[in-house]
Amino acid sequence: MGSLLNDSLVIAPELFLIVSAIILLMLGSFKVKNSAKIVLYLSTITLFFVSFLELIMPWDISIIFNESLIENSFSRFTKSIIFMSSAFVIILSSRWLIRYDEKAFEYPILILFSSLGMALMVSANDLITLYLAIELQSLPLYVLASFRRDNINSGEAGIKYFVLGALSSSLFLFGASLVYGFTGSVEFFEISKVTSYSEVSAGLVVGIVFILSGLIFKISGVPFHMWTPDVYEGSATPVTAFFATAPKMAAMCMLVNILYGPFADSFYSWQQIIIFVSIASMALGSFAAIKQTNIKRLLAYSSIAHMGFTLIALALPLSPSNIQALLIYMLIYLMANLGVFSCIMSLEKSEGESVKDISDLSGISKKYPFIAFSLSIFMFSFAGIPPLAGFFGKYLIFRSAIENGLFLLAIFGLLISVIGAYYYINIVKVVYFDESNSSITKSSSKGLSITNIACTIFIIFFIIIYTLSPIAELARLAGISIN
Amino acid sequence: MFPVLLFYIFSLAIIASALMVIFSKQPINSVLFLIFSFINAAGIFLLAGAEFLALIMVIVYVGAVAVLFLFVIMMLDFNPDTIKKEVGKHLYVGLFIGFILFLEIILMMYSPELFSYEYQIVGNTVKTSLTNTEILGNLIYTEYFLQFQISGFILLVAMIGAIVLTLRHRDYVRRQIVSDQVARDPKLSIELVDIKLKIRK
Amino acid sequence: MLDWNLLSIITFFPLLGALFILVIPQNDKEVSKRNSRSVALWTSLITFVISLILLFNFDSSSSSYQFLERVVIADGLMTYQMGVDGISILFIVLTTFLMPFCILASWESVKDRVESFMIAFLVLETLIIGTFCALDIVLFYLFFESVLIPMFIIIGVWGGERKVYSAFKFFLYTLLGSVLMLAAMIFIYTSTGSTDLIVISETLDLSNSSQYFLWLAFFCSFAVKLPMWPVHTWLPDAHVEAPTSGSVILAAILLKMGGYGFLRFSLPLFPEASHYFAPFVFALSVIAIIYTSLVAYVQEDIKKLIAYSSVAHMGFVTLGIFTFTAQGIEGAIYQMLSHGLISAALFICVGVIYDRLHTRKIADYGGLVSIMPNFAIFFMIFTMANVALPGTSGFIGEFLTVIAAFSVSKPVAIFAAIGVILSAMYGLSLYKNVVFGKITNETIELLGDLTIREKLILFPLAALIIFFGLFPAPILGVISVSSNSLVSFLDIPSISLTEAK
Amino acid sequence: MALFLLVFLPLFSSIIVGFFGKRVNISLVHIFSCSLIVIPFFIASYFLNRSLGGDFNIVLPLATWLSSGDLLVQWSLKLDMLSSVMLVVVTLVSSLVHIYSIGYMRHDPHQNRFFAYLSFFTFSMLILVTSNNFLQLFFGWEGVGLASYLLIGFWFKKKSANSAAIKAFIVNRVGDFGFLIGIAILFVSTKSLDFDVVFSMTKELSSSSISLFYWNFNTLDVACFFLFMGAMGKSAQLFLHTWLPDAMEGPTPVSALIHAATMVTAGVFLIARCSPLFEESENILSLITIVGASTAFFAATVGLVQNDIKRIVAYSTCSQLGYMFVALGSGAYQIAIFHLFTHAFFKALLFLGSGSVIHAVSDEQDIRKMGDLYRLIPFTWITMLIGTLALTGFPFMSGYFSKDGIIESAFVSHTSGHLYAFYLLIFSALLTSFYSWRLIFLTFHGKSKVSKDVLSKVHESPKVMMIPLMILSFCSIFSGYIFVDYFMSHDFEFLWKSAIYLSSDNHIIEEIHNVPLWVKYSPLVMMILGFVVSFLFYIVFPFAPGQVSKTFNPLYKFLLNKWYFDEAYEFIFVRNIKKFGKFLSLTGDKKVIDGLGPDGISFRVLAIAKQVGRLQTGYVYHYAFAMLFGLTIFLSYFFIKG
Amino acid sequence: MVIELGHYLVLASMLFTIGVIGVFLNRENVIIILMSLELILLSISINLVAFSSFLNDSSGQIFSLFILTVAAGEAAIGLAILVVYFRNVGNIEVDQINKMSG
Repeated sequence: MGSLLNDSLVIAPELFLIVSAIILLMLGSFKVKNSAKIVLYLSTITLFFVSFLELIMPWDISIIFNESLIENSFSRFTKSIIFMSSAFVIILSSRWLIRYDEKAFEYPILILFSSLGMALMVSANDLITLYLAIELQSLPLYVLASFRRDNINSGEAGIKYFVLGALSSSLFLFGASLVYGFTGSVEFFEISKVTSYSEVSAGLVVGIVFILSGLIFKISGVPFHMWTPDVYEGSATPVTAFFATAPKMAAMCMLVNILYGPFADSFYSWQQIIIFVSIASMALGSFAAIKQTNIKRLLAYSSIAHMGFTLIALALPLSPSNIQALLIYMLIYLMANLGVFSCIMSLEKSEGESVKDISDLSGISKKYPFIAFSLSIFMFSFAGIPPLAGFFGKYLIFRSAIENGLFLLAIFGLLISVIGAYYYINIVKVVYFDESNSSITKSSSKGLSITNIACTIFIIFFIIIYTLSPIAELARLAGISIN
Repeated sequence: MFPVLLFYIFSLAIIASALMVIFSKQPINSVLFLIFSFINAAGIFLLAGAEFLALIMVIVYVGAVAVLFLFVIMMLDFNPDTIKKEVGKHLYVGLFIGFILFLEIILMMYSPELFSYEYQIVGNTVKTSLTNTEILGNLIYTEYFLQFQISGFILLVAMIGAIVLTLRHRDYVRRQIVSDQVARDPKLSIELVDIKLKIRK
Repeated sequence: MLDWNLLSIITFFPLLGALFILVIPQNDKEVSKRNSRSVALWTSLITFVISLILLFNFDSSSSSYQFLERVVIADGLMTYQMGVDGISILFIVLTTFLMPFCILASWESVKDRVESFMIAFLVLETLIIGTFCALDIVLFYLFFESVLIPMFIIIGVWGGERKVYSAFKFFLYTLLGSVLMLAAMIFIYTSTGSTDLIVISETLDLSNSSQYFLWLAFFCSFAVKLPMWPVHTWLPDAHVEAPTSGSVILAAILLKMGGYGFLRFSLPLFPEASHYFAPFVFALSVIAIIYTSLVAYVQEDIKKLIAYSSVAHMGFVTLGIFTFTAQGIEGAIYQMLSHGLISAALFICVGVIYDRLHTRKIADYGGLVSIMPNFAIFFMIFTMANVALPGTSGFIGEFLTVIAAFSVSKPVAIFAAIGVILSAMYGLSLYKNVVFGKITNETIELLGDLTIREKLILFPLAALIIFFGLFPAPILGVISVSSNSLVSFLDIPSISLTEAK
Repeated sequence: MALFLLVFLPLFSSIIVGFFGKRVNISLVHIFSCSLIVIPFFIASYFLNRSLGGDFNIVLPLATWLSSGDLLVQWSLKLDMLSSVMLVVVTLVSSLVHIYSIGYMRHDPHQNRFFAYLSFFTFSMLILVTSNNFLQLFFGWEGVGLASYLLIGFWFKKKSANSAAIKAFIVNRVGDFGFLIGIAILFVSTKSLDFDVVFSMTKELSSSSISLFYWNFNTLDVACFFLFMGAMGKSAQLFLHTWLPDAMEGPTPVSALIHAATMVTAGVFLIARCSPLFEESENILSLITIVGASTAFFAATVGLVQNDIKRIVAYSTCSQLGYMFVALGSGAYQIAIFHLFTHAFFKALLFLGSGSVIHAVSDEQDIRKMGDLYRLIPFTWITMLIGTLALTGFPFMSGYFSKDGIIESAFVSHTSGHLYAFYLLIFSALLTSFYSWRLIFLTFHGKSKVSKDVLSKVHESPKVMMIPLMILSFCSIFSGYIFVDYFMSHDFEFLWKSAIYLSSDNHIIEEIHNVPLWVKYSPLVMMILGFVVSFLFYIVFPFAPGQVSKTFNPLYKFLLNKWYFDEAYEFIFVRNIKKFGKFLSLTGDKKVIDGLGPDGISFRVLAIAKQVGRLQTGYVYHYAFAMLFGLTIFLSYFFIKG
Repeated sequence: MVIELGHYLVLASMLFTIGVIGVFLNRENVIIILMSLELILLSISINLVAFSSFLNDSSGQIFSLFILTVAAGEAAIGLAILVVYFRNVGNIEVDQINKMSG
């Protein structure tokens, strides 16, 4: 049992998270006065603390729980980012949540559990753990999607998300069963051993295709993206903010883990799929977003397109710099998304209703110059205009692609990013050029403002931050630690 | 010979009832067919030597999940007759794609490696003297300890989720508050009012 | 030479001013407007002074980069490498010189969101100067492309009726051009392992076919920016809708970034490809000169006319650059600088009358000379400079490029020289219709002549245009060493009489 | 220093008057600007005197203008025989026009602007004639073009004046285009633009060839051709002449100064200046001869039927310029310059005289509405008469010497086409005489057709206008007689050695003294014939012109419409350029480039976006289907790939 | 004659296909979709068990066991969402779930 203790120490941050989630659940259930608020704050603190813990934990590789989990600098780094963005999402949600239902203490708890699932996804080292982690992450998301119980759209979002999510899990499972059958093991090390000394069998390829289909659903890559716009639109805005951030990061890292882990030797089998999904996602995300009037739908398509860009880095042979590019791109994407959502949530229609349509934002630059400014900055960053962070993300990604000789993919991505720029700057246009819509008021809280400012600074001064802070180094280490 | 026969019987029953699940008009029937297919699947599991799973299958699926389905169908008072069935051309496209998918899975899986094992099912499952249940039990509490815990959390989350979504205190539903009832004062409860009647001419 | 980081100072000083405006308390609307205007003006003036210091410390007898600064940043992502040579320094001075005028030109015409406007302008200045200083491809791209943001905002917020269309066209068109350049830059990085231009120019060794592709990728960006025919259509729209000072910056400086790009990147990095594609560029340039002149001739909108004439003038720039001769390159640079002054002046002139009459239709004007004689004089000088009358700076550039073109390809030069006739056609008919003729619009009679502020803007420009038309030596002296070294690097034997035999 | 002052005083005057003239008393402006022109005239006279006294050459370098690569151009002033003659002509006529304008423009509110323009013009012209290299010449060349543009359009409210100004500038620019190309050819071939260097390389030029549009030409011929094209534009030679008559929309002093005496002769000056080049290029010389003769003939025929007093004089100018070009083409450069010299005086006289007439009859310019004015404005009548006599070549008047010299030189020249020129010129002399006298008769004699109220206001011009007329009359009468030897005598040919180059086999100056008698007297006969016909037509039989014009109606129409040049240009160029521009703007830019480019792409993108949006039906089964469809596609890919 | 692995796999594949078809061919009510999902999970379990016994390796069965557990939780959540939706809309027709599209 000594080894169990050792193993537990390695995942101390997750254990801390579990323990506090349970304590907070109790706290909420016992209906102390203002329990919901307390849970909210404590869970934020917990997440930040856990995020910090991940950073200070030893970063050397450790394989624990009978090779069920693997901890290395990659998982540490990404988990830290995941926890942090979850924490930010809770900060963003707090105002909305307390207004919506003072007693809804379950909301942060669900986020905590979901984050736990994500953490496990990132460090899962066998198919069973991975499956369970995915489910642990997804189930709270299904619930959160339909969290606004009296809202039709929310319910619809929940149903769609659930049905399609369950279907995707099934696909993953079917693939997992085939992989198990054709390699004889569910453990990643065993699988990669089998694939490294024998030819990739057809059955294994089918398995990989199924698994990939299930996982690409999580990052909403085309053609498994269909849930995204509807779920984004239907869910409450803070929930959408959550969907757009941490789960995407977790799913992407999980893809990295699984593709470069057990399936590293079948690279040439899955590369084609990733390239296809990448191209299709970039194209569809960019095109479909153009006609959107709902801001959350637009962000949904935008995230589809961004996942397409990120997948470019995944379509390349494993190298630390590619992984670094991917991580940095995701980090920038997360920050910009958080920023955008903080902007949107700082505004509301006069009836206490949250901002829905893009046209609701018209002319806010006159009344709320800072929100308008930061929103525009995020949009320009999404569009990849220098000197904002988004440009560097794209630059790194495309540099990796070109270094590996995928010229056409890179050029396609660059060209499609111009189309994407169209709808991003369209928002800038609405914000800055259009006549002001007087019914919009500000409903900012401290948390929202802080998040907004933090994200804005990060996006504008990314190159300085990147130079001075250890982010680059951490991402590089993370890249190296993948095999 | 006998197991093979059984296998075919079970399989046929599963397939048939599965088809009925998705094509029957009444959800109730669907659930019942679902239960039937689960039971047959349990038989298949038995043939494959997974006794524990076969029993759990019956207990969990039939005893819990299917009952839950039934419960919800009863609770949600909807009339299936009003639902128009309009499948039309989509049916054939859908079936075609489904068929292609099926064919591809089958054809791809029939790769040489798979059949090089040449195992017979019966009698090969257990090497040690331990029963199937014992093996699984050992594994779950040792090797798969972590996964076991995670699945616990999943159930916890499912519980929280179900409660969050469905438990609600509606204002228009009156609840009994005993202390309030006890503290009632008749003087404050009843007011006497004189009513003047006016008769119209 | 001064040993502090003069280039960084000059680049980021305007940004400092922008920050300063940001922190000005905005309690009183009017006061804060006034404050932000004067802060912007002073910032730009000081920047100009710094740029003069830079110019005086510049050693024009050396063709190497001067005032070098180098910091490797962001984990080798790029290097912060700044430096100037004879080609770039004058663009910096031009930028810093024109900025105060832009701010003065928008002194009264911009009434709405003055603070943001000034901030946008100062940011723009930083980015433009950065573009001309950057000696690292990524850094260059960073500055080059960032310019889109403030410019987009300037056109979109303070622009005319069709501002949205124009702003989008401008933004997306230039972005589309640039992304291909980005791909090419990345490719260069992957093949040399460095983004440092100096290192690259030493180590870049490409096969001809890859040179061709890279050259085309760079060309896409610069051709759109310059703009060359047929990717010029964003320019008239952007010009027409932009506010006066936006048009000034756009025409006077932003366009030059394309020509500068050719000189800084396309030629030195891909000499073979440049030679290979020179006929293609010539063809486009000649088409630009003739085609856009004809189009300009039939425009009914003053700004559009001037915008099209800019395209035609930029045709001379590309023509000159791709002759690979000293006269051609110097002429092209001279043409860019002088067009910077002339188009700035013309747009300011248009702004002057637009502020009074709020229309850009040529037909709405007429007979201004009797009401605004001073304006008429200035406008005449600028029109004549635009027509490239000898004695104005416009002539020098065109003359040098035509001569250079003639030494390379005679038909090209002859067709380009037809531009001389056409520019007179549109230039003079514009002048006639606006300044001469009967007063068709009664409101014109109520207009006042130039205010002191306007005179203060126009006089230096006119003086410089004439001065540099008569004595181009100060400019050519700065340019010549660098351009000569570029020419000798490109190493094309100039066609002389002896060879013609 | 004197040379410097000579050139730059007018500029100074122009700037001062232009910027500060509004603020001071107008008479101060008059005195200031006139005196700053008169002083240069005296300096110029001094220089001419020196030049006539012997070989007098100065090159005064001022500053470097342009230095780029191997191109080096200096600002410098050159003085030799050619330029000193030109200086005198320019400054004299300019001074007189300045003075005349004081009276003529008395009532104009923008006088200071006018004087500024005039002075600026003078400056440009001086720069032009004193330049020592092609580029500076081009500078002056364009400067006078600009001044001409400004002055023609001086009455800016007149639409026709504006159009005329633009026409003048643009037609000139067509010539300038050629000039520029010529300069480019010379520079590319000789690596210099200085006259001396370029001229010293004539041999190399004539022995090299240049390829244009896949044709090989002799470099010298091509260079000369393009230079001549420039000269054609400035000097209103056939095909590029259309601007000159229209330029009469400007104030009359302007016509006298620019469009008679100085600017239009710049082309003549250019070719004379480039004589070392042209002299070696026989093809171009004959081209010049032919074009010149055709111009002379054409303009004379058109002059026959014009009714606008100034237009008649303008066509006459055009015609006389043709004469000068014939002289140039024949190789008799001095004679061309001589005609330029005399023509400047009598043509300025005619213009200023007609200005005086116009002034007298309340700005009426149609000679059909005049008549019998000699009684009312006798002084003007006399000056006009002198001008006419000089123009038609009345013996011993100035025109007599120079014009006869040209006709003779055309006869003796060796360039091909010289006889064509000779006969045309002889015939043109007849026409010249006819239309000149027609002008006099219709204006001053016959029945008065002036309306009553105008008639009552007819008056002689003020003194300030009369004095220039007197001086010009004097010059018109005597300049020929006095200067003929310097220009046409073999004895003084040495004066021109450094300015004009004559090839070794060019002995035209000697040869013209040995022409047959009939050649010598034919111009005179023609002149008398013209006078007689004119007298018959307009004094004896006043109905005859109408009869003739009816009889030869098509011809009359043809002439009246100036051979339909304007119409043809309008039809061929102006309208088509506009149409083409519109086409390029609307179809080319909007439809094709924008339509295929940004607008088209964005339209496509939006259409695609709409289609893509329709994929998102909102039905969960479609979503599921999409997922499985994607999965099936992936599987099929591997299935097919194997 | 023996039961070969192929038998199981074909059975599972057929079941899987039926389940999948049930998901996207269903226009009637959502509950059927949920049941179809259960069928798919069943097919996976069959796969795993079959492989497990052929490979003589228990992890397949363990996997199947966990799937069973999760499926129960999943069903609970799914039905809860369904109930929420039904309370708002009043029916659970698949055709009607398209308030959001584009």
